[in-house]
Amino acid sequence: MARLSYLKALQRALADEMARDDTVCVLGEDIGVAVNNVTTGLLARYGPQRVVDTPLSEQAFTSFATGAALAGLRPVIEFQIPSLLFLVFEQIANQAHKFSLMTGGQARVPVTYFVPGSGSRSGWAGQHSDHPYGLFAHVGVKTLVPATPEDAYGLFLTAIRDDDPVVLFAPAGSLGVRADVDLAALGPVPLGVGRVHRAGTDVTVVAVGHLVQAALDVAEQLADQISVEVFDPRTLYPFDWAGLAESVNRTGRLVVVDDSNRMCGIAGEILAVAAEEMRLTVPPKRVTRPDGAVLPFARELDLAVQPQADQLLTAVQEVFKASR
Amino acid sequence: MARLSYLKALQRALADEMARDDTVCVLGEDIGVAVNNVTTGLLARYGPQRVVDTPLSEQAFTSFATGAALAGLRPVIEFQIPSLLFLVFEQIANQAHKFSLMTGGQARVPVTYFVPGSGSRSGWAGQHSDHPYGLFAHVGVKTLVPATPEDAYGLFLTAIRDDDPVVLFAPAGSLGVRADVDLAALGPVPLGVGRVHRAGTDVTVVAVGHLVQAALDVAEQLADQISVEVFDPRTLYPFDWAGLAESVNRTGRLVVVDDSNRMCGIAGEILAVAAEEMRLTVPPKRVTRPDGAVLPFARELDLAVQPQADQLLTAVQEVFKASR
Amino acid sequence: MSERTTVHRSGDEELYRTMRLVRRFEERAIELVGAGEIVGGIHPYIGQEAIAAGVCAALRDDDVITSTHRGHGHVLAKGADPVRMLAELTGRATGLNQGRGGSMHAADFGRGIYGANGIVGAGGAIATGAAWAHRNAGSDRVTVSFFGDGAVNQGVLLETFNLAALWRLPVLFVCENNGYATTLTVAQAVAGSITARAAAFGIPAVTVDGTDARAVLAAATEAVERGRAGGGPSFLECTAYRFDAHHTWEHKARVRYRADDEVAAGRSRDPLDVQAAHLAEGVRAAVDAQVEAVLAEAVAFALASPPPDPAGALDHLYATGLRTRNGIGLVEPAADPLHQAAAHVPAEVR
Amino acid sequence: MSERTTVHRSGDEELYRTMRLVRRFEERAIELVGAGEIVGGIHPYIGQEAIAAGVCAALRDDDVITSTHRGHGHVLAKGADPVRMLAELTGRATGLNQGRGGSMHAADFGRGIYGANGIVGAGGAIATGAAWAHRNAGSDRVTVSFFGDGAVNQGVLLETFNLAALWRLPVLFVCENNGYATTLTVAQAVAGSITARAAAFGIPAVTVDGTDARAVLAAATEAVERGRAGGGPSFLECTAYRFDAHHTWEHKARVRYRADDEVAAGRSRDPLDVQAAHLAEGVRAAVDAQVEAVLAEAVAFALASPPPDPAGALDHLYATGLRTRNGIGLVEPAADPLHQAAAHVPAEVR
Ligand SMILES: Cc1ncc(C[n+]2csc(CCOP(=O)(O)OP(=O)(O)O)c2C)c(N)n1
Ligand SMILES: Cc1ncc(C[n+]2csc(CCOP(=O)(O)OP(=O)(O)O)c2C)c(N)n1
Ligand SMILES: [Mg+2]
Ligand SMILES: [Mg+2]
Repeated sequence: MARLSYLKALQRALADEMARDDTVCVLGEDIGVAVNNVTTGLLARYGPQRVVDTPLSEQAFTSFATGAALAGLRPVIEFQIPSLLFLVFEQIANQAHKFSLMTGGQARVPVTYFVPGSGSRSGWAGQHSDHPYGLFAHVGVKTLVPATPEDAYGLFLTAIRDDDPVVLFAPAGSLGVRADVDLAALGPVPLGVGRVHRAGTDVTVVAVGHLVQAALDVAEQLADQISVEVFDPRTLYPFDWAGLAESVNRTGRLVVVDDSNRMCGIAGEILAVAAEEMRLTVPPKRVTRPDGAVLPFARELDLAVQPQADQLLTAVQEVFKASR
Repeated sequence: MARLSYLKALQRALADEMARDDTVCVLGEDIGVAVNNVTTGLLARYGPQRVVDTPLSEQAFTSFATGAALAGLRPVIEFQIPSLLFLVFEQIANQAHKFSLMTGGQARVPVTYFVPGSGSRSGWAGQHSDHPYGLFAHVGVKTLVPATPEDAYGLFLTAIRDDDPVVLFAPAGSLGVRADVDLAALGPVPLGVGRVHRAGTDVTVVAVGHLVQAALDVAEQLADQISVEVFDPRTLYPFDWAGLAESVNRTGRLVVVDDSNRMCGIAGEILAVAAEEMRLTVPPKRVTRPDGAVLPFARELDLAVQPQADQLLTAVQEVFKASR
Repeated sequence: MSERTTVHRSGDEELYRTMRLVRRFEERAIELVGAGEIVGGIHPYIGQEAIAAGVCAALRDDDVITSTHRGHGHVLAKGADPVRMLAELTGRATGLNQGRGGSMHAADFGRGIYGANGIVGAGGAIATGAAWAHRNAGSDRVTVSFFGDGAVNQGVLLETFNLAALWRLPVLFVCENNGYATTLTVAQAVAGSITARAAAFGIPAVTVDGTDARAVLAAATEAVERGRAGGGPSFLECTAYRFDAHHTWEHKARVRYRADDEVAAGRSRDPLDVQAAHLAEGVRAAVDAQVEAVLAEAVAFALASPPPDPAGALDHLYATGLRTRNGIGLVEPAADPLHQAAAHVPAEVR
Repeated sequence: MSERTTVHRSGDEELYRTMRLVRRFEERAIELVGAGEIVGGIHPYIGQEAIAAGVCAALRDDDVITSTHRGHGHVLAKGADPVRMLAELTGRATGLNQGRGGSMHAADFGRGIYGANGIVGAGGAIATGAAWAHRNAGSDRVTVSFFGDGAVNQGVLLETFNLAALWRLPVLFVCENNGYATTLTVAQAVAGSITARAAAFGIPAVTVDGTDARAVLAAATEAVERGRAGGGPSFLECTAYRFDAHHTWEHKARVRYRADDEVAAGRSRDPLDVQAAHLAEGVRAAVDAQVEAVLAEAVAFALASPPPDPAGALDHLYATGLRTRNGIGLVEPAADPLHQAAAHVPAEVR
């Protein structure tokens, strides 16, 4: 067993895929010197043909990757800021995503878009702190949010090997997470298969990304009163509805914690499907960012806008206490 | 009473606001000759200072409008295609939307973005048929989808007068809707106030945009078996949660019909809130586009991907029959 | 010009044949729009045929193009089957895209046609990325990106010029200046000149008469050869006049933005006549008859072809064959058993 | 130069004062980053002071600027109060933006400062739209958009050059070429030249020594006067060297992309020394002492100021005061009773 950090897991996944498959290439800003510590050493090893430091032309290089993918490559793009995905939304949602269907299956666009450090990085304020995974799930681009080092490794592999466009968010709050892992056992993680991090019988908590750790803490804190099951979907789209149903149909109680805007977010979708299809015994709850959230700069305000462990704890208690 | 079409209502609203307030100006492609029949006559009346035919530079002219708004104007932008909103997502979601909070209230950005003809226009295929209102609701930009001529008029007025950025979708399926209206009584429609088009006691159907007509048809068809209440939110964000609760708490049964992608769409949000806060007696349902939908070209396929009246009818019947 | 690049389409007769095919294809398509057989209308290419014909005649079969909303000319000139192309426009299962794309997305990856595109300016970066992939794979293939005068105001295309120049990629940017972006004139929309925009990035940029197929072929050949030899990108502005509507909706809802005498003057120089002047006696009529036969077959085939099965409406949504929920929340099996195998995998790169 | 435009900041002493203020502000801010008082770090402007000082000295108080992620210099040179600016950086309720914006969004609309911006290239179109609004309102105000060399590769900025040129708007584009976009050199990122990009749109474009405040002021004055007189946009490339890190995170996580001798050479021409050479004996020391006092006050004020009340975290989310749901689904009342009235309404236009 080796101690692996989430960030190192991303680094290792990319390096392993580049070694395994020479159609894998990586594009992005400042990836040559690896400012985000994911592309470390790759330029020296693979040269500028496969490791491309790009000018600040996100739209062009995103569709450039689409073209390279159509011609047979598997590009990976690193974005420095989550909101840069807003800037290339046309290129991903309207171009890359639509090629397969619109061409009647002639084309495929295996590009991975990844953001190392999504969500709030304290003090980066309104334009650098978004968590826009729900936007991609809505338009139907495969959307992955790993919460652990193993899953960071495995889902990055899966993303690169997938024949469709895939967006991978690595939350800023997860990059430092460490785990003891068997390096030899690391491998691809399938899409649409969630993971129960902690089994429980009273309340199902669905947590996304870095909030998985918060959910585990809350579960531990409540252990003597409430038996909390912590479900990590790992891939938001496609979503493991069957896996979630198995849990919710047992517990009958559901709380979702999600660091994205409330309105039309993934937490709402989960509640909706639970209401439609699962055996809820009491009304479910969600803890999210506010509607339309813009993260204010000052630390006190920034924190006040992110979902908090104590809010989750209260929500779990309320759902547990609610009468059937 | 006069016969007013939805399209003419939009035209009239814009003309009235330009006459009333000389800070209102309009920008867009081919608006001088009014290819979309909304800006008809405005160039001749107000000249190129207030009616600006723009080059195909959507990103620049969208933020240009932000700058003009910061300097005191109330720009309205016409977009020819719904997916052009993907292209300017950065400019709306990351710039215009965030100015007020990030500047601590120093700035306001009263810009209206409007799409005459959103959703499918048969035969326009994958890149011209989106209904991306959920994206704006998620990031928190005020999002309006009028369903009737009066509301098209009133909500366009409200959008233009609002001090925040507002996106207004005029579904292609609504443009031809006509109604007898008292022209003198036309006026602004408040944000966050839904409208019950048909009262009922058994099932609440929430319908968005052009699907309001479909919902009314279904209600009529079912009239002798099921008493259907048709609720039109009119503004998706902010949403009239109180108005909806009033209806759902009475009927206990809910079906949502929405012409946007299922995953993380507005229909999911409505089901989620109903599950959290309203007295549902049976599981709710929604009829939407599929997950990740791309509209195929051929008419048969295009129609198969849009929500259909018969699907709504079945859903209403199922919800009605479901046991408590 | 190397032997491999001297393709069969570059002779005077073949240039004319391509142009005639495109012209008559468009005329038949406009009829089918009127008859309700083509839903959603088209953006006719009439008047610009010499550009697609001349540029594509400079290309090899394995070269790649990206096209636009006004794409029929490019797709046909690059060698797509007009029969399957018309089946696509009429939304048939036998169409190039199995009826999933229509006029604005017609593609034929087997012939290097990476698709028409509904978003102005969107093809440039895609073309440039493909050129990069080919170059890195050691291939000497060249990519051409067609776009209109309106596209030179799109940021992503301007960004792309920089990438292509910086990395000296084998891509030819072909700007078809037909005087208008819908109703906006070039003078109203373009500060400076069109070629200056490319030249600013160090890309060799010239203007040619886009109604003269020979002139277009010559200029394109020079640019393509430069790209093939590692000389980097080129830019060609081809001037022409759009004879017909921006889009067939104009046929019903007339919008006034071009004076009648301007239109008459524009139409007076017909690129087909320009090219036919180079043909020997009798050749024009013979070619015209051949084209007529092809189109008669195309129309008959298209109209006799079955529409796609609605049960397969979501086929190909994902290249992997992933099925997600339909509009009532169910996951349906794929109607098309081939959905997993259909993707085109370029042999040269993989 | 008209009388109204000869502002108090344009003399040699005032140019130096502005530069010194910016320099010491940045140095104190870097200390506060190290001390944990400024969260999230800053992009220091050190080495580029002559650009902000020179350009803003050519402006009137009612002229408008947009700024960048590296914006402290612009904001201070345009006249924002350094005391409230530092309070903003330290996230206090007394800050320019009430602690809501921080380093990358500092704004002071009352002084025509439409804000720093976290997205590279985003300010240009905003500035140009403001210039249009002013022009249409009959005002002779001019707008300046500052951006870095990295921004000339952003599509939206290139699109904006076209709009500004087409409509002859009173906007001055100031490109601060400090040699790098984070770790990428201009040579790696820019095909052709920076000024050629603006020139392609017909915008007069010149390069000046951005370490010489007098030279910058002269060039900016010419451009601003042209804009004011209805002569349309201008473009100024100002060359300088970034003395410090791209962002203060580099102070901890050293990334190697500039050779030590390059850095030493770059730092050897200090714009403050260049400007100080024009001052009479004793003036430099006197100004330095004044600046020191201002900054001492600023630090003391900032650190003594209260942080914002978390109950008001969502204040100003909507200019209308609309309150929507918080993260647990409740609608909270506004903590700030002023939230409806605070928006800045420019008198001249409305
Ligand atoms: C980015 C974008 N903006 C607007 C449109 C709507 N639109 C379709 S074609 C067109 C005009 C294009 O003009 P040009 O590039 O000159 O090509 P042409 O139609 O003349 O062939 C417009 C505005 C679009 N499809 N994409
Ligand atoms: C559109 C965009 N892409 C990337 C970034 C991340 N980023 C912030 S500053 C910067 C470099 C900017 O370089 P330049 O424009 O030369 O300004 P400088 O930092 O040198 O002042 C980058 C890549 C961003 N903020 N916005
Ligand atoms: Mg054109
Ligand atoms: Mg720089």
